[in-house]
Amino acid sequence: MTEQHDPPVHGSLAELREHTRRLANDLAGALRRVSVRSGDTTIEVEWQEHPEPADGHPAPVVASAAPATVPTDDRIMVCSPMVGTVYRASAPDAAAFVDVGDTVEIGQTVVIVEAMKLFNPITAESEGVVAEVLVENGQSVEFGQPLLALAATDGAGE
Amino acid sequence: MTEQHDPPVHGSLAELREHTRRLANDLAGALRRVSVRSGDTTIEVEWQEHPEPADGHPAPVVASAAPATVPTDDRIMVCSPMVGTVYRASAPDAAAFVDVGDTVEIGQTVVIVEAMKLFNPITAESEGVVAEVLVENGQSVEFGQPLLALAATDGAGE
Amino acid sequence: MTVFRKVLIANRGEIAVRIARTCRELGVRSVGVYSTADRDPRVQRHFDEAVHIGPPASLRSYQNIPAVIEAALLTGADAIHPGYGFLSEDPDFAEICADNGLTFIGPKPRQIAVLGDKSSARRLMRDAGLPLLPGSVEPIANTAAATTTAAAVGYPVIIKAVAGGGGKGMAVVRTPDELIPAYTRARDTARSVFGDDRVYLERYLDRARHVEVQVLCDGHGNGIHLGTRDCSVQRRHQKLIEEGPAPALSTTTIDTMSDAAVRAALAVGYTGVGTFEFLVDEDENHYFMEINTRIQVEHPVTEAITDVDLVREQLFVAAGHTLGLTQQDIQPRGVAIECRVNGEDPDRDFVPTAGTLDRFDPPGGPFTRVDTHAFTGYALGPHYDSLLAKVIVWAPDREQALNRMHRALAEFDVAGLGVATTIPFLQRVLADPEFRKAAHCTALVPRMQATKEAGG
Amino acid sequence: MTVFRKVLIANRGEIAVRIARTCRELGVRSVGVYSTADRDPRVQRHFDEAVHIGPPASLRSYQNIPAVIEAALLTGADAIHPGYGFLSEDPDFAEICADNGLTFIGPKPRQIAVLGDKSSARRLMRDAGLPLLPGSVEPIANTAAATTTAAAVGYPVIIKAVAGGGGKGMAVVRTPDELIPAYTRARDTARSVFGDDRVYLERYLDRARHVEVQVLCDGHGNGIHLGTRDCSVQRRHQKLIEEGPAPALSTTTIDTMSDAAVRAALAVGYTGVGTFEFLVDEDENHYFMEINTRIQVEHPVTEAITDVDLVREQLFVAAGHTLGLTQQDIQPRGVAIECRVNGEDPDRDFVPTAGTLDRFDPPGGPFTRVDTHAFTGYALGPHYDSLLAKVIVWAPDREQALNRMHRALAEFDVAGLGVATTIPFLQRVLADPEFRKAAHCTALVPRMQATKEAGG
Repeated sequence: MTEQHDPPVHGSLAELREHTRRLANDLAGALRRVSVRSGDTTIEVEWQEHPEPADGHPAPVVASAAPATVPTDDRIMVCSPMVGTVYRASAPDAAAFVDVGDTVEIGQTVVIVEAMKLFNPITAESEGVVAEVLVENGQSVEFGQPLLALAATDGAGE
Repeated sequence: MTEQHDPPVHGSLAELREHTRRLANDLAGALRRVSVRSGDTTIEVEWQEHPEPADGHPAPVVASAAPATVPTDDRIMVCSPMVGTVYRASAPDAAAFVDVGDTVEIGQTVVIVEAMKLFNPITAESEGVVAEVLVENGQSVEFGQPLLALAATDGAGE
Repeated sequence: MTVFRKVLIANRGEIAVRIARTCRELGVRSVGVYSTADRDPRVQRHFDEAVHIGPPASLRSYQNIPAVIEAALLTGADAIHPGYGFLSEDPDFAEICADNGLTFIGPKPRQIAVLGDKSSARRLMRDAGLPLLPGSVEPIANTAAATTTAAAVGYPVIIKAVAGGGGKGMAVVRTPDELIPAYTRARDTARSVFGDDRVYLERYLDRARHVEVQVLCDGHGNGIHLGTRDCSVQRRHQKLIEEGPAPALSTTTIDTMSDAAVRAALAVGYTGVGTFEFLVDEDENHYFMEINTRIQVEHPVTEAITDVDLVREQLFVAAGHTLGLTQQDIQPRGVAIECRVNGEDPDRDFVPTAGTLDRFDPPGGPFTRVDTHAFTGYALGPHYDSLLAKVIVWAPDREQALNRMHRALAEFDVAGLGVATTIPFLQRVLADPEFRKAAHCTALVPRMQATKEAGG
Repeated sequence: MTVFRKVLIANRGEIAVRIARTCRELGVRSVGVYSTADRDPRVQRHFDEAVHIGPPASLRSYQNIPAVIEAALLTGADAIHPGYGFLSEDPDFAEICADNGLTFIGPKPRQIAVLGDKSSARRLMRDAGLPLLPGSVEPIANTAAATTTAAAVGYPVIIKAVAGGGGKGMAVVRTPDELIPAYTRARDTARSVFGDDRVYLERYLDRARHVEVQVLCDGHGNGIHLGTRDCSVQRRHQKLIEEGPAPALSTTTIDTMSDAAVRAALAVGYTGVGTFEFLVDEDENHYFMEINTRIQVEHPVTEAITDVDLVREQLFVAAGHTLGLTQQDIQPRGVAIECRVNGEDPDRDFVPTAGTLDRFDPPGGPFTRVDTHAFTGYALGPHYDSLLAKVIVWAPDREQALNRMHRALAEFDVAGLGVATTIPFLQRVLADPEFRKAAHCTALVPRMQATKEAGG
């Protein structure tokens, strides 16, 4: 903070920049604009109007219920409605309910989540093509955890 | 950070920056814009519209020393450099050192502040006309408390 | 002395943080659970891991047994601490924990069931020698029985739901002509609220103190008490201020109640921490009311006067250890007071408020403890009870403790758009002459509110 | 029992808040003073009124006697509490207080003067029966005397300034050929730093603990001790962690030191709180070092194990009351530990850091106390010492206390651009095997720093 630790600055633009930096850091309060001119050299800085809180924590989100289907960008996430264990097939040796590239329809079972020995079929709430499978067979999932990403089929977005 | 540790500033830009910093930090209240120009060197600073934290506390200002003279708007404040008791005259039956409308010169005693039985003459550091007397005879004052407001005389601003 | 490897805390708010603290001090890993409403990571920082178990509605998250059990199993927890409220007094939950190989940190399911049922609890405790208020031990079967019993015990009487709690389903009857309508209404209410229309009837005390005894029993037949607490400062059966030991009672009364509580707990084979609630009248007659089979909100009062970490003791006892403390080790010193700082507006009949806390600077300094999950930037939401922080102070005597609490609340800075707290009301209670001389009873807060409304 | 009407607190930071708390609890009005650097009104909220006394430089504000005295007179204070540091051990200030009709809360000016001078303090304490390290009681007049004395006490020896403190002006000499240059340098340093070139010389102990005894005396010839504290965890004579009672010492040693300290205090007519510092070697021989004639940073350790509010006792004794406590009342229980959380960067040789605290969430919960003047949004500046907060925990035994402190520091969330704290280093000390078994001495921190630099 003390002046004597500041490095020496030379040259008109570098000097101007260094002076601008020091000045901005020395001033209290939220700055909006700083302009420094010396001869025909000018530096202008403007800050955004509403800075984010400095701690970087996101504002808490108060969601009202568990979305089973969450659109993200152009992909639709199928999320787990409960804590449990995911099974991608109806039996250890059976084929997976769905795989990448499959087209799913509304109401179609995409995985099973087991909780307290109950097997709960998780069904798609929109139609689409499986773009990514985000869980492995036997994996634990939390409430709200994404299971599959679907890409909208033509017209599914309408 | 205290005045006595600050290195002397030389050269027009460094000097201007240092004056800008001191000025901004010395001023009370939330600033909106400060502009300082000397010859072809200019510094301008603007603050954001709502610099106060939400709780209403002003951002702490790191002032570098006790300003004995603080300009506010177009008035110049003469402030107390110590905790003590103000006397406006040299004796109970004497005339006040200055009154509203009087013109004061640099170095002229405007009040006395008594601390620990020592009578300290407080002198004007700029010339001007007494616009307002902000303390009463015998009043207690804190460090930095405004005593008088001076209006700049013609040419005093240059 | 090993306890558990990993404990899941099936709760939220200050009590979840409280339990996590003791876990960390014991080297036990903690698993927090949270609903979508509580997903701020700053709340989760007290836990070693945390599982998102459901949406804000507590029935689908904190009271959702499958979600809690699954979270425990998936994280490899070996025990579940239920805190207070939510699943803490649910015998089915305790049973399901056991079925899944998880230790429920609390009494056995059977004890929770029989002691949670007020009718069976009263019978058991009467048989164990605790004095009951004059009234019916068994449910009142019909209006004729109601009339006979009320006449025998004498008016005023109070009708209570066997399955009740928190003041719901209670009715005070002052004259015989009010009895039958009140009885009928009480059964109707009990049926709709608790799904159980059994009610009982007992003498109503107009000027009574709420005094409770903290007990602690292991699974090996050892039990002690940890002194008394007075919780008479209540608003609609919600405690606002608690203190220990109970003031203005003779040592004889305190000792009699405390010893009787331990004897009764041991007689029914109770394990863990438990609270025996009594009503005490102006002549220091005391009457057993009910047992809380879990850690209480106000447990720090007891911790401050006895030097015992009650959550630590809970964990050890639940892990099967023999009590390390004897009755001789418990020598309560001084006076402790707890104030509950709720996010409620005392000027608008204690309506819960919500908003983000722009400032949250809790008190500190000598002999001052704060238990809270909040912090500057915390979003107080509308989903759960509004307890924001508990402030607990200790001092050598009651007057110093009251002055210390006044100081602590005065420096507690909570501010946020739309947020109000109970602090101003708590300060009014602390300044009340009747409260200061410990001459108050459960009628204190209603009297203060009436005074305020009357323009006081 | 009346104390004062209004007390001016001639200090800043956590100790000013600490003193204001006890004032408020006693119904004594408090006057804070602040420099321009401390003018944030949120710091001032703990005081009933506050006076702006000067610019940031402490010589012109907190150490500015006229400003402090004037502030007391103008606000109508009847006493001044000096806290620690600043004017607290300045006999002139104590004298000027008296001259202006203000009670200085501390010993008499004469006591401060003779006990602050290490030479006269050593002579007085030797006469009062306290053991001194082999060495010179009187200042060493010349190089010949230095050589003779060093040879007599045996190497290594340490040269200290009579007017010294805080580790300044000390030099350890291990061999005779280093003696004369070190002696000359020490006198030069002492002259330039303290304006007093007197030095003395004593045996240097390589493996010593720093153990101190807290005493409390009234103005009527009554005095007690309040147990011991170990402050061996030091970096360049700055204490980082303190605990009480001093661990790994026999009861005999503790009792001998404590009783001797009280006897010596009474022998010199001491009044108020005072701390007798000793060095204790591996054979539990103990040697008197110096007396601190003021409240100590680490006083909460003693408060936690004795239940005594030391600032309250200071006020009562300063107001002329007879001690309300007898030695019999002091029965230290359990173990208390204090960690000093400084705004310093342990990775950059503890350089002080500065910046605004975007987050400041202190720990809480069972048996945990925090003393701090900081809060979220506080601007930590470069002007004063960097103590941000003191965390004090209590537990029935040392292991639990260490675990509790580890937990408390783990949950202490301090963040701000450019701000670092000593928390990570404190956690390293808490985990150090030597420290955990209380086998450490004042060489602990230098050893840990050397280990770290060696790539450990």
